Amino acid sequence: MKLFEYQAKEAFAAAGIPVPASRLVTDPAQARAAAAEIGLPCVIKAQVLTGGRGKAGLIKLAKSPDEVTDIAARLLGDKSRVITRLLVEQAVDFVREVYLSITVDPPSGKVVIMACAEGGVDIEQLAATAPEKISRTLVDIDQGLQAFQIKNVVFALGLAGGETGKQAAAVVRNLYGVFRKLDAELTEINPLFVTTDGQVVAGDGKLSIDDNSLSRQPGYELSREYFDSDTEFEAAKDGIPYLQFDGDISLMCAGAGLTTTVFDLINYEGGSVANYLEFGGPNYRRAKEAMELCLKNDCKVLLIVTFGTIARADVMAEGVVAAMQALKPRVPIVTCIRGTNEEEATATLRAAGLTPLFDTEEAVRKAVALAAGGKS
Amino acid sequence: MKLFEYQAKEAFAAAGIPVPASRLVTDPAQARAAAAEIGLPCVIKAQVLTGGRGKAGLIKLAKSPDEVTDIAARLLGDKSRVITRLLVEQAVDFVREVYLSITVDPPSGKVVIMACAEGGVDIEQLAATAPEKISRTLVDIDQGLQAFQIKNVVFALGLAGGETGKQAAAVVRNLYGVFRKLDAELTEINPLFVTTDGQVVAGDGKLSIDDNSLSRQPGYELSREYFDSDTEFEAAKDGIPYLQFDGDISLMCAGAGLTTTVFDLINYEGGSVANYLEFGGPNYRRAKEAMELCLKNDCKVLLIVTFGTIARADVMAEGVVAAMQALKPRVPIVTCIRGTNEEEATATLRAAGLTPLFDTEEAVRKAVALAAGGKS
Amino acid sequence: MSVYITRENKVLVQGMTGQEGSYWTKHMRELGTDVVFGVTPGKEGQAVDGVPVYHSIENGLKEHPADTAMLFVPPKFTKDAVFEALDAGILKVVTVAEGIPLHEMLQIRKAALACGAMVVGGNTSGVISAGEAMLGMFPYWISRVYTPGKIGVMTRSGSLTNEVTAEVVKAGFGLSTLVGVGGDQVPFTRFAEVLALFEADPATEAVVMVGELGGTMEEEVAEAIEAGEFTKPLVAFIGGRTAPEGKRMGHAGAIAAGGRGTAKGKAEALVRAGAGVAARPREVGPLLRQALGV
Amino acid sequence: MSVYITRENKVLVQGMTGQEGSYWTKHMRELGTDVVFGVTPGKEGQAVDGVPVYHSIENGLKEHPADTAMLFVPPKFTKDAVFEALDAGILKVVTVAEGIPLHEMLQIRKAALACGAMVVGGNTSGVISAGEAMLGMFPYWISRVYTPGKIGVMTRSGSLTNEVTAEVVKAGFGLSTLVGVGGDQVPFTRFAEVLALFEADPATEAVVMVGELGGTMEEEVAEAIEAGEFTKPLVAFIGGRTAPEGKRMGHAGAIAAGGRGTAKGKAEALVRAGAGVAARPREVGPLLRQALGV
Repeated sequence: MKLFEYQAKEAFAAAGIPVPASRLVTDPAQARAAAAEIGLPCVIKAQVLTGGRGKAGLIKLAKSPDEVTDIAARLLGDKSRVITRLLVEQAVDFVREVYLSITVDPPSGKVVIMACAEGGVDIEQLAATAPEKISRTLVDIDQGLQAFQIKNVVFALGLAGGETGKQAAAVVRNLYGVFRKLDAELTEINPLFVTTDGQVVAGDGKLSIDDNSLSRQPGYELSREYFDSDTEFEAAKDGIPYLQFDGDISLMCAGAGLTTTVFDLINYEGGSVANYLEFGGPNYRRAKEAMELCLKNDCKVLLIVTFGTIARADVMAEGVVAAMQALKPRVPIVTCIRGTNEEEATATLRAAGLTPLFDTEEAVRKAVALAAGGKS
Repeated sequence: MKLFEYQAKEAFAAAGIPVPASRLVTDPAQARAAAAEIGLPCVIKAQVLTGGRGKAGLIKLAKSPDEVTDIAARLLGDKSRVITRLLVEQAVDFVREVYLSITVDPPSGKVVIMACAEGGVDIEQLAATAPEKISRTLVDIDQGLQAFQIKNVVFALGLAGGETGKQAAAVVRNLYGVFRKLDAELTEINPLFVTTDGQVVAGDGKLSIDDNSLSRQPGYELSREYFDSDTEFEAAKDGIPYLQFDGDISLMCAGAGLTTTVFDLINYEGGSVANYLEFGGPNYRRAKEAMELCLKNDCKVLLIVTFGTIARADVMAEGVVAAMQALKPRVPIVTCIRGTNEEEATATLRAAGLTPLFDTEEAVRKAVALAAGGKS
Repeated sequence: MSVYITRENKVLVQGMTGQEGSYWTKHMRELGTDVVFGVTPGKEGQAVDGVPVYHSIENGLKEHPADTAMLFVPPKFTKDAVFEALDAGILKVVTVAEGIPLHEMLQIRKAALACGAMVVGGNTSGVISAGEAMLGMFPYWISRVYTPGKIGVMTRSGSLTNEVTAEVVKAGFGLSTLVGVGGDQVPFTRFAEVLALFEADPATEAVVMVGELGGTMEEEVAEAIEAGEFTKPLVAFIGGRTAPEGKRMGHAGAIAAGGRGTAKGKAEALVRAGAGVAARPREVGPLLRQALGV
Repeated sequence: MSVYITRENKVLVQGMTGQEGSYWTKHMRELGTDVVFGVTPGKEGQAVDGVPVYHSIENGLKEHPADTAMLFVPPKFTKDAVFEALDAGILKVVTVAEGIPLHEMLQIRKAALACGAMVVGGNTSGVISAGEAMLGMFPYWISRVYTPGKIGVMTRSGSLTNEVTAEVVKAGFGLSTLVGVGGDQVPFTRFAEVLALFEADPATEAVVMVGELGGTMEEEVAEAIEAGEFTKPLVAFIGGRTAPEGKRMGHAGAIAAGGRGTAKGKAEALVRAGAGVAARPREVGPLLRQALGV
């Protein structure tokens, strides 16, 4: 679960990591009041989960109260995306920006701290062109972060020595604490500012909590703001993996890998995907809920592909037929349901008037043709 | 640092391990009042650090107020040892006694939990005659105690299942917590009682804190009660390793292994040791403090044996001579000082009127002879 | 022949008395797996399909030597169960659990590396040596997919594996062993580690890898081939070539970000290393025939 | 020849700029030890006795390959320093620190076992290959003790080792290597592990073990001999045969309790295994001559 910047910074502050003074606001008047409290200039930051906010114009410096109101109104009124909250934050007078992040390193089974003396907006490019500039420190999660590792990270940040070095060491230690305590998948400070008077302050904050650990991380409830669309939010509440796209073919497939492959095949065949929905695994008895989600979008055809083993084909076919009868879909349905008890599944589908297919590519081509307006 | 039972039980209670109600008292009247509060029958336990208190008559059951007063008076008045504090404790109505302890396992670098379904006073004999009855669970100190290990320990205690099983599991978990939090060298509950109504209660408590970790374990100050003699207490405050015995030859040697060896050689030669004092390592410049301690006991001769490398022979010889001049020892001194700058050391000793020896056994024999009243 | 699981392995099953545990234990035994005991605390003395149950691995091992542990244990208890197995000296462990907390995944991977164990999973169907033995949840009775033969399969997926393996069978081949390393972000065993088993197995003539976007496992396989550590033909199918960056495609591990972990990058690395790379599942069979010259 | 430390080893010194560190670095180099760099955070760019100092092992290794770490670091920082060395892939580490917290001793021993490293110490003078190289704090100039030769010595003590080794030299022998495993409760390297080095070293003809009451290291040596893992003559001196139970005799590790860890029990186990056991230091020389038939 990706958190918003303001949530990351709340977690940072709670762990003793310095962050600029800020207020979370939802309208231009609040923004103006917040700026008056915090002082000008200030930075107004749209609280959205997409990256590259600076380049996208979602982070703006305001030097006067009127500018604050203007920028806030413009961001909150942005038609191209949903922005409901802004962070009004003290502008930091910095001399340097460095990069610090913590995530998992699957090959070693360790936590990896990445640090770079050159932080800021171009870190991804730096990672691609000069990866040797980013230090990687592997931390054994059972042994915990060692003093020598903190020391090495601070050297890699170029901040060793004096009060700045001590503060940087505390930030490293505390960010690791945040990572562990919140079962994070990723936490990042970019930029980590060094101010003109040698203080270290988190300029931005990323924090993503492991979905499998959410039950032991109270205080982070899913809400509409975390999703790009209403349907994605509903699917998430339902526990059904769902991604919204803007094409024609609605996927209702069982098995993540197979769904992803069907997604590819549709694109190869010149079709386009309306949504990615995976109703395998624990959800294979929930065809109705799945189909309901698929039909919420603007799709032209519903493509059902499964090759179930534990997720039994007969159960899924019965579910699909029952869902059709209940939901009366306005779009044609193409099925390619195989696996355990495939014969019973086939009979069920035929009895419901469908023409089951058994080859994934054939099913994909048929769905693409139907979406393009061709005959099935 | 070995703690008293009452301290161990305070630590247990703080960690959520059930202990019987008790009061620490220092005179018979307090004991009687405590028993009135707690209820009779109660157990009166001398707070001394020696093991086998039950067999030594230092733990007594009292059934009436007069009995409480009597027992308390008798224990506090014991001339054979120093008893200053008693624990007056609720008598536990138990159906079973089991054994649980936690210590270090040097070969594996792990913590070892020992558990036995047969607890009580004969555990050491059981360990010798039927070691297979005592289960050993090795815990990785970085990974921490795992749920399956708690389960296995509870099975080994014979307490699995029901409310008793849950309580036993909590005791195991919490005792491990005590061990880790207090940097323990050993912690032990023997007996761990199971009461008639299925509750689990710590009947006794042993807790020994690692000396090297005392600086981070506030609240445990050395006091006279922890030592068998005044001199041992003074030596400990001084940071000089010192053990009191009741023989004739006072050892003032450098190097723990060498001191232990000289101790053996004296016994082999029919002599007896007055004290074990090791003034090597960090103390090799402190001959005066060392000699002062040695002269406090009833020794007949002072034997100084060193084979120093980092602890320089010349420095130690000078220290010994200076100490002699300052303290004017009433007993003869035998020296066998060798190692780095031995020549200078020898010259220094000779100049002070001593007859330095260079062979440990020869020195030992001379000391034994002197102690026996023979000529040197 | 086969790798990882054979009829010679002595298997203990953790969580055997549960619904999934008892169901699949029966099927594992039907296929030939030698299940020697099960573990469920508090149920010592019971039996499942005639196999005795013990409170703990320690207790079971006192009467039945075992070398392999199969876990049917919920994700939140998986770390404890794996640790119990490793602590008892078991060096092969398969866990099918989906939803293991991420930090515990690291602890498991780390612990397995530290003691030289091969823990397969989580979020997998398990391992099957076709026609011989099985650990996990494979409907081995579907002959369209589980025909015995000489092709090793390693995969991050479930249904997609059936899709691809059906193509392998259609092309006239069968499977030696199929190892599902699982779809999680931290697979406890990585493709390159399975590859080493297939390299050493004389009965495996070629390997099919069913990969997808996210992580670096497929790149590690390309490196192993380039380093000469794997010398048999390998055909890969990599799902998610048209997946947008930053989207998690079903599996927890299936996400590409910052230009890393893309299916395209993986495919290119494998082609450079000389592997056959199928753009579609149905290309796997022909590529395999071509690679084996049949 | 010698074990553990030779002139070929490249040694880094942690805490080299401190008083002890700089003093003994000079002596180690005088004896022939190849000290390649030192580590003291914040002092990169300085030098001690001509040897460059770096902030971290990582930085030093970038310019100077090393395989061995010598620590002159206070006990409270020893765990961190050892972990830094192990993390950098150093597999030989010697620490002289006395007073390392007990639980951290466990962590160090465990970490060393996990990565196959041999950490010697703490509470030791170190390791010396007489006449060749040295790690620690040995006054190699005392020829009565440090004469080169063919006897391997391993010990838990300092001064007592001099006492015993002087007897070895008096009997006409010299030392190959002397390994001080230290007097702590958790020696990071155990006698039996040192024994394996001496067994493999063609230049070591016999071993003298200076043991004492407490722990099980001497019993493990007896077991290694009985198991045929050590085949050369071994002569042991065990201190503390007349020590009372329950008393800690100087060294943290020197305590016998509950009938276990007694010097007498150790001596008996060694005699049963066929080792020579000296009751007094001066018996060591004759026993050695007898065992070697000279």
